[in-house]
Amino acid sequence: MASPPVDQSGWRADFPILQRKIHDMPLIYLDSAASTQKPQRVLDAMTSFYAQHNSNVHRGIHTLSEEATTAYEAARDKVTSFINASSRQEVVFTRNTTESINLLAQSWARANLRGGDVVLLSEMEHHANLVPWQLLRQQIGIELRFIPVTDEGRLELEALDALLDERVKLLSVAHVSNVLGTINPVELLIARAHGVGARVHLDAAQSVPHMPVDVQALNVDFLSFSGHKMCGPTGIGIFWGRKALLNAMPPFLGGGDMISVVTLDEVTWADLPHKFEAGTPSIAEAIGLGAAIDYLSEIGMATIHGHEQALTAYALEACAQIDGLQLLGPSSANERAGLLTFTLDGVHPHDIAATLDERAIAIRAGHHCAQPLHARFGIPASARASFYLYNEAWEIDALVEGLEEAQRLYAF
Amino acid sequence: MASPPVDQSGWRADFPILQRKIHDMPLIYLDSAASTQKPQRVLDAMTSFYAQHNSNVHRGIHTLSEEATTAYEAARDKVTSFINASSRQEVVFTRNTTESINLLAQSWARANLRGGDVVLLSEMEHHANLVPWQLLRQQIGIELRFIPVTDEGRLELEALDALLDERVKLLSVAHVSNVLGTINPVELLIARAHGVGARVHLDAAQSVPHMPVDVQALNVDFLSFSGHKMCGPTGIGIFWGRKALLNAMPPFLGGGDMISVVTLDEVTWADLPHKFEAGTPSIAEAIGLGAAIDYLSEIGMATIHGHEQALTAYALEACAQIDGLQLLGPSSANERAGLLTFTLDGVHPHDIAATLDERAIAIRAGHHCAQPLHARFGIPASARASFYLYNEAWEIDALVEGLEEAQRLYAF
Amino acid sequence: MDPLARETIIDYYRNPRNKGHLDAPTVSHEEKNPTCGDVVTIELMIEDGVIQDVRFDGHGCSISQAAASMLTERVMGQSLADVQALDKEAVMEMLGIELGPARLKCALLGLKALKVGAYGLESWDWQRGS
Amino acid sequence: MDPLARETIIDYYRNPRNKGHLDAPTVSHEEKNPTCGDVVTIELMIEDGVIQDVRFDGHGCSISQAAASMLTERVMGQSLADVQALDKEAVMEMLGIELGPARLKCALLGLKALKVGAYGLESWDWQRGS
Ligand SMILES: Cc1ncc(COP(=O)(O)O)c(C=O)c1O
Ligand SMILES: Cc1ncc(COP(=O)(O)O)c(C=O)c1O
Repeated sequence: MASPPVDQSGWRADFPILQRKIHDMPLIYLDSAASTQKPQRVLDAMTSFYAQHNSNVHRGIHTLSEEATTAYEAARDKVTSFINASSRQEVVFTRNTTESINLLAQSWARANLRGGDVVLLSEMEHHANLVPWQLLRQQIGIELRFIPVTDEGRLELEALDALLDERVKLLSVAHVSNVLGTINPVELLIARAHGVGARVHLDAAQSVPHMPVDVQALNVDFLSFSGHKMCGPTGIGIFWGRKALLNAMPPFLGGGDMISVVTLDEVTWADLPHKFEAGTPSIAEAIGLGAAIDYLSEIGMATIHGHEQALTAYALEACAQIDGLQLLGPSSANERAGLLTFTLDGVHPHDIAATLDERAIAIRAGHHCAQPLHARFGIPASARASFYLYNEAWEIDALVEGLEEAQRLYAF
Repeated sequence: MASPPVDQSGWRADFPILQRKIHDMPLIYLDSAASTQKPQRVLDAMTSFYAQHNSNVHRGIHTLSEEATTAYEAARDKVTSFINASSRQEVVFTRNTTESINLLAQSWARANLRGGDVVLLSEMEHHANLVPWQLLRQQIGIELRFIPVTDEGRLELEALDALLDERVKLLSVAHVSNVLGTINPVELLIARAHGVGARVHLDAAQSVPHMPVDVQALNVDFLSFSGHKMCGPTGIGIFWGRKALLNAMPPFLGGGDMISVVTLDEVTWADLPHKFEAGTPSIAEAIGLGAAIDYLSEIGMATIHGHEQALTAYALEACAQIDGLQLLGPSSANERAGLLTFTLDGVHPHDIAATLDERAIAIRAGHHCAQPLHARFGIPASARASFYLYNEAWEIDALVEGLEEAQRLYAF
Repeated sequence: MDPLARETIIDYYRNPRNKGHLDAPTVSHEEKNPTCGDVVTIELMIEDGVIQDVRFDGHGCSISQAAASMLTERVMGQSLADVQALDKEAVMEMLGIELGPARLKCALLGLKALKVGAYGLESWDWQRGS
Repeated sequence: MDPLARETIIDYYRNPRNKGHLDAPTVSHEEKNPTCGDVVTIELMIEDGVIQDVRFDGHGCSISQAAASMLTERVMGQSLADVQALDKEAVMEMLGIELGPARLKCALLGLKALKVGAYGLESWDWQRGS
């Protein structure tokens, strides 16, 4: 068996919830792909904002309002350098990845696409990168195409020749699959899509939190991700786009802060990024996300990715020993992000999750917001264990024991 | 001079930021109409969620996920009874009032209105209740009409005869104006609008936080408000609508959690309220709002309203003594919510706000997201002092002294 | 989970009572939980408002299948009025466990199929089981 | 705010230098801040790339008007190259105060009008004043 990865107990201590006991046992949290835990300093950043500087942002002249505005905009600067955007004006705060993709669909796509134009997705998309396009299809009659997924859980690249033609105006795919764990070959996909003149959006909900992502190096056009999946609070997400594209887009939501001049008859829009931030934004949440980015950056995204890959390799090897465990996705750790989705012959995923919960192990069971992908593999549901910087090898040992117990109890 | 209202120092102590010093003086926060301060227990509710129970909600089987789901849905129950909705399924969590009104415009109105149909607004609307309708006008060619505002800052009800006809499909107005302070006669407006078969939406951003609001007693159809204006966190708002109306509406944003069955070809929607909550919601923020509602309910909304009216009466009388102070809105406290907007002859609102800030007094200067209303009164900007439960009479005394100082410095 | 309750549930899951089909059911109704793929079909033979015979079929997690099986035993020979009185509490009592929001939907799937099949439903509240 | 700096600002606000109009300006440009209604117009008489004469007009808060007035004194007789070098720091130095995000827009309104008028601008960053 691979030797267990280095113990990172220093990081664990940063997360107060990891002191929590479930049924009198220490919590083993293996559900970070759904939402991660938060280090103390993220909670402190929000509490101290509310207890010291709280006020609405923008246009206020009093001290608190200036402090709040400065802190909110500083968080935007942190996001800007975290993904290496070329300008802070390209970074739009939303609620979550889902809202970011709806913004892309309703603003950019609705303005630029016509009936018959094609948006190219894949069979492995999260509902967040599928349903907004289905809504747009109903609204303006675009066509959706899907890159198929191979039995090993990779995108079927050979299919691109047939799928990619001049009618494709946008390719929108997951950078990392939240079910298969596959890290998709996005450089290749971006180059191919640009080759036919299409724009490219990456659903980076599972990549930005776990590995270095550089939007300029990737040469991508749009990118979406969520704060709550990267040590940040709920209620904050990011939509990033190239400035020239954002500038040409109509607004998404209307209201205060996103306008310049308003009369009863006419409106002009504020400059970027404010044009896309209508109403009072998620101020404390942006500040919390800024603190999360500081935290992740200090550790280093390459270090985090390395830690997760070591854990994944260890887990893959351990799971291979379990008879009847069917893994979804590629079998080598270096093509994968830190999550394992599987079924266990004769044991329903709910019963796996319930058995593990009795041992204080939190995993997810269900379709993980990817029903079409589950249909592709002919299963109604699956179980998923997902890792983050605070996980350690002993937790995977406990997972394996729990899975064996579930088999003993339920399989027949 | 009216005797100062009862000292409510008990409430003040609940708000940690009120210990804050600005330029070595105790903060006097008179900007609650922009965003209110938060009591300690709201901060504690969020911190303890993150430190003890944090997880994504819905469909999770492990303990944390069940705890998070239960807490999130309990917050919905609190909102339900706070506004006396007839069902928890009618309460939709959004980011803020602005998003709620965009939801109404893009889902209900876009599906139900045709070119030439009329949405009736007023001249006193916040941009949040104006720009979404201007966007919809561009998109589907509706007509917008505006109830005029009298010189005293009331809605010109005589104009309704001419404005309200069968083409009007929606009346959407502020319950309380964020600039004039006027409490609009919404019972009458609702009855009149229903009389021609129109639906009614209230922008309750400035009413729900400050007075008892009962959606069933009002007989209104839709209602919007923001958590951050009622002791709750940023990043959470409410959209309420009658169940039958919500049921018939198409979704607003697409993604996870708002679906039932998804294939690549087809989607069916989840039941209310989930149909309108796409993606990971603002979980901690909903829980924080729940704690804010508990706090406000224990004091009692009628008590809070009474306290604010006493403060307003006191402030109106004090301001009447200041030569050159021009008040916007009705001059009697009982038609008003707890805010005063004014200009000072010869002193620009920015200079008022800056002078007050040097005395640690926070007020707002500008157009308060109501440019058309300012145009109506022929002024580019104004100054606004707004009150909440934690304000006291001595703060109004300090305000008056500060205004006199601003006159001494700037007026000529 | 209480070990005894779990043992009983697993026993019903592995050795389901009343699983299968009736020759000529008066009513047959299927309910699905798209979240996890659980499926339960309830078949009823109703005479004079009384359930003379009942079967279930389906697949899914232990809770959904055991609860459906226990339910068939419980309603055998009962009147439709008795069925109407069954709710979330009754199902949790049969199972012998408390249930969180997610598993509740599994546990109540059979009850929903039974009620919709037996007398139709205008609306259904997972929190109440009626 | 530093009392001396405030006194100076209020003095420029009440007794503006170079307020008014040129007979035949080479350039005249107006900028507005819709947030608060501040307006500043800058008129320039440029010869051989040098500002021979300058006036401002406008209305608004003390910061916007005083900063515009101080700016006219500063650029009188200077070359366009000198003007290009002026930025947020220069304006704060003239005013003698630090400025938060909201008031910065007031303070830089005149500089924006001057730069757009004198040589046009592709883009404008309030954080830098250029
Ligand atoms: C009357 C009114 N409507 C709408 C809003 C917008 O609220 P939010 O910024 O929270 O969306 C406000 C607050 O600024 C308001 O006062
Ligand atoms: C790949 C992917 N895309 C989108 C989402 C949606 O994220 P959110 O719920 O934060 O909008 C998720 C997370 O659930 C995800 O894993």
